[in-house]
Amino acid sequence: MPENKIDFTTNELVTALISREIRDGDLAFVGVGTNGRAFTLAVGIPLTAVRLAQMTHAPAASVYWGNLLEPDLSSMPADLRQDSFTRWQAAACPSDTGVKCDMLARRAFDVCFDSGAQVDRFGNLNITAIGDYRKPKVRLVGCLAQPEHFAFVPRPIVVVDLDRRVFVEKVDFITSVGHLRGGTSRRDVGLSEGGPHIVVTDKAIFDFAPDTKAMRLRSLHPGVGLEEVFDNMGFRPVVPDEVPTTPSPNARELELIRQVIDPNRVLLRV
Amino acid sequence: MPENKIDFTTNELVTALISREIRDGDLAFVGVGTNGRAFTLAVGIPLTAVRLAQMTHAPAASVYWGNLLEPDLSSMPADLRQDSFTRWQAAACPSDTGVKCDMLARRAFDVCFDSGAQVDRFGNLNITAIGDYRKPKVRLVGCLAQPEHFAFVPRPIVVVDLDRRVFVEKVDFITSVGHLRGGTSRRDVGLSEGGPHIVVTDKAIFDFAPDTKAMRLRSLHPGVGLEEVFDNMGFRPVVPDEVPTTPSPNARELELIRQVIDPNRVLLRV
Amino acid sequence: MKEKLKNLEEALAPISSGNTLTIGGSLLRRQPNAAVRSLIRRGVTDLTVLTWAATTATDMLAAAGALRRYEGIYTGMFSYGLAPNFRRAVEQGAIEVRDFSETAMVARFRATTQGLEFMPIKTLLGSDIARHNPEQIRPFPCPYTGEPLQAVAAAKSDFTIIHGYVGDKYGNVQWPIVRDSDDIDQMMASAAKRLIVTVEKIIPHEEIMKRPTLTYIPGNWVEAIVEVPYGAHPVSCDGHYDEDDAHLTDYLARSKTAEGANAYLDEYARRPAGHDDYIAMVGGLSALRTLDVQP
Amino acid sequence: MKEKLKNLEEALAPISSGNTLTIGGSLLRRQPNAAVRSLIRRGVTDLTVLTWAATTATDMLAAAGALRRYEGIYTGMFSYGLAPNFRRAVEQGAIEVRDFSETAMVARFRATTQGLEFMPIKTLLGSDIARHNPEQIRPFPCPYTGEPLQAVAAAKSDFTIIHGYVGDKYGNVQWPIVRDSDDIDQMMASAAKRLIVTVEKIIPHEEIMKRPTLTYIPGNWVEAIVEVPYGAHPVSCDGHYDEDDAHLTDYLARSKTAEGANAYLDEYARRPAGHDDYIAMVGGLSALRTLDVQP
Repeated sequence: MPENKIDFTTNELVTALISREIRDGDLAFVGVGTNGRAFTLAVGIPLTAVRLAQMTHAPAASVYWGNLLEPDLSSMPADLRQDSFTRWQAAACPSDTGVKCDMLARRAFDVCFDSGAQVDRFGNLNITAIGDYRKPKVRLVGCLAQPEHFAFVPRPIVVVDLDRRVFVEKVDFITSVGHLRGGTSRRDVGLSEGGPHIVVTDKAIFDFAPDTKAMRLRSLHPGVGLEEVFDNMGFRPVVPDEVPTTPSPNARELELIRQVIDPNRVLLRV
Repeated sequence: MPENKIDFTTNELVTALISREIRDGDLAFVGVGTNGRAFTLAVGIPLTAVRLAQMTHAPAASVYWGNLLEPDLSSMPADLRQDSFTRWQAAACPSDTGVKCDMLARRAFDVCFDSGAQVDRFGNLNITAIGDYRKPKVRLVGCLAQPEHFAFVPRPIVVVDLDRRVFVEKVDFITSVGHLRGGTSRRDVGLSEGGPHIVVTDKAIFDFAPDTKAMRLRSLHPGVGLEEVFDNMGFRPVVPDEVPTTPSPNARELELIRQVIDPNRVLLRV
Repeated sequence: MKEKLKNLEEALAPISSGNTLTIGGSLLRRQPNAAVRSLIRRGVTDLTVLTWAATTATDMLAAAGALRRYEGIYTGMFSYGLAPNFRRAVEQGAIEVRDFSETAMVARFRATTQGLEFMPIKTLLGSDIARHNPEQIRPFPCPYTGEPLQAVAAAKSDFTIIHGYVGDKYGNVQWPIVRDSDDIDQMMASAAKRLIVTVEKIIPHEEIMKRPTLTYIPGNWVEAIVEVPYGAHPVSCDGHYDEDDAHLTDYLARSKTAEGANAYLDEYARRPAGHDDYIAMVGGLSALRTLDVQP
Repeated sequence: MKEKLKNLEEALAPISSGNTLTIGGSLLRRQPNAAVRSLIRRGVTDLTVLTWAATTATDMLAAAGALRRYEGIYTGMFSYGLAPNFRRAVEQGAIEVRDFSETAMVARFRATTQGLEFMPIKTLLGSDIARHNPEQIRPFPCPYTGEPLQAVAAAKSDFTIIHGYVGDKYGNVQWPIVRDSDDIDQMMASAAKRLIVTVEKIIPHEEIMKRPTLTYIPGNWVEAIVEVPYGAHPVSCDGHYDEDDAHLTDYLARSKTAEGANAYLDEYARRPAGHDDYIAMVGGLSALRTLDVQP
């Protein structure tokens, strides 16, 4: 995310915002991510945010990452090589990743972080294929546990950059069922309450209208206008009468992010 | 079992007989048993028999005992204290006994050994309760994995002493479904082929008639007459025209049992 | 991480009469006997208990008249024979019993672990276990083959009590590399609604973090952890100490009558003020250390 | 116990074109790449492949045109981006793809492990994963609550290939205490019909017997075990060696075109006579040892 005019980056802004969404005792699922900007969105921002929450208001918040339950966020791996992950200290490293799947299915998580190639008006997510599923324009990675996240985790947080190709009217393939076709449609197919809680982007934060379950603008980042948001979306979100500005990180949050959690800008690099 | 007139005990006779039922590569389930004669029947005879098979014709036969897969039968625990079991060396000690349950259910075993308080004409077994289930005359141990044995293992071997209270017309409680009510009744409730293969006692060996699935006399132990068998059973088994004598152990089998496998008469003590 | 270290009475305080408890351990290993003695001392009764291969913990609850209903795969005394008090109570019709085979009980804990109301099995087709329990073992057809299957009901309990080896103050419990794994403690833990773990020893969190693959009960699943040395006595904790043969023999002898068993409970469960008192009663730590095995 | 030690070609000999294979490993860890190169060398094709988080093994099979159908949770190159050859083949419609979520794939292997035709899940209600796969994800009602569930079909394959850490000649495979467990290799092994395991090192059976709790694949489940040092190269074997960044970067660069990928396979899979030749090609053991990590 580009630097803002004010003295924090957009990455820092959304990291602080997400950290305030984390409650004490929350167990958050963080994916293993890929590289570059995708890594920042899927791994860098979430890990930094949870660590920030631990250091401010939620000391008992914790993370499931890879197959590590409660890895030590005070000493994160310095690189993405296997051995750095292998030796990352944690409270538990269960015998297989089925343990994590079961914890998801029995709703043992509170929060999860998801990114994707497409997200639509009702928060359905696509990480599988763009175009026709049988002969796609772009074949993506598949599914991972993202369907589980939306099916079972009470407060999924979607982290993506605002982009017209990403924010589409209807995803080409529903990997993860969000609020499906809105209204009660999610419950009607048998899923429990839940679905995506907020959508965090580089320009604005969204949530979902309680009745229609359509994506709703929750706040605009400092310096971002409505038109800039609309220009970068393939559909028009619900816009409340008053749209507040995304609250800025405070000095202590910025200090912790910059000096303690990510001093070498590994997590929030790009 | 009492000594016979000839130069082997009945325990040795049936141990050798069972060992010849073990085929090379067989995986046999042996229970953890209790003490005294019950230990000999459930644990002592089976372990000795499999070890004898390993040393004669079935080097690749092996055992699942407790939660040990392929424990080293060449150095069996000398006593029944926990630490002797804990330290018994084995090829594998899975993380929980669910692994064994799954192996049973996917028919990974070839043979198992079962003992019980009652067995009936069709080989149904009771280890749960004598009398009315809700207010039993004798409450027994429950079920363990004995229902699984009869449901899933191709060749269960029942090891019990011949006794009118044990061999009953109909068990008070079907813990393990044998051939149910005979004929095709076992298949009719949805169970696969299988059910008890042979019943090994201190006086005779039984199998089951292929058509009616009723218990059938297969052989009489040396010196045992038909009447002695009938007197000790609550029902009349099928008796073929010719009833052979249970084959005696040979010199090598006796030598291995006595000098190598169970020199201190721990396994075949009573 | 949240500190979950409590003393035994605090940890067990939420448990009250009428609750359903899952009790860990198997045969003469890791029965949470100290916790059970504490419940008996407090007079908790009318319990429903779910177990794996149960011995002392369940038999003492039966002796105390605290068992209303039992669901499990086995209750006995392993190499010591049948469970005298459980047997007596069942034969008197005082305990409602539901038997399950191992596959069935495993399926029940797996169902809860996986957030489902049931698991499919085909073990109990035709058995009286199923015939006597149509509420918890229901026939249904395989959605693929149509063949008859049985849906066993998820294991649901208010509390789960497990005795583990060592753990930290955050509730992370680890097993030793050499152990006897013939139980389903981990499965019970993952299926627990409110999980209370007693351990032989609390060790530093830093020690736990060095070998996270040995954590079989993550602190995240735990409500309270309690250090209770010799917490399984008179049975064993594999890798820590062996069963106390003399004590078990005495227990069985006295349990020949209900009065004898009651006197035993008075002496060892009701009268001691707590586990420390109990240890003193059985000869103190020096006596118990004679049961220790090589780690 | 039965000796199951074979060389790689002997062990893989029963696999033929048209088979269904389960392939172990996850992301850049323990992909059975040596085994896959051997299959490509032999020209085995028309395969159906079941995987967990797939990278090199599956992508090389796609590059070789050997994949007819794929069922898995992920195919990519982890921190290196998308899987170029798999992606190209799928976009050309050359591979029949069935996607599953993690819970669904776990359920499929558990079903086979438990001798059942399906496992119930409720993960994929409403998703296009289910909509596109009515054969393997079927709706059915919970026998207890009537709520909608999905029955996912058991994972069935002709062969399962896993790359493990160390094992003995009887096929017992052990994991190290410090490891990355983010995979389902053990589950795949328990569900296997015919299981072929390559390991970094064959160790004496006596060593295995000392710590039986570390055996995650018992020899009893195994058809053949093969010693293949650096058998996962160019990806890592956690606790043994790290991924080969230079080789992976080269692989991805050459995989930008089908021709480039084919030339890569000629050089590293088809032309070498076997794994020893491959090791020589990539610089010999001395070069590979620079990837080693502290055990």
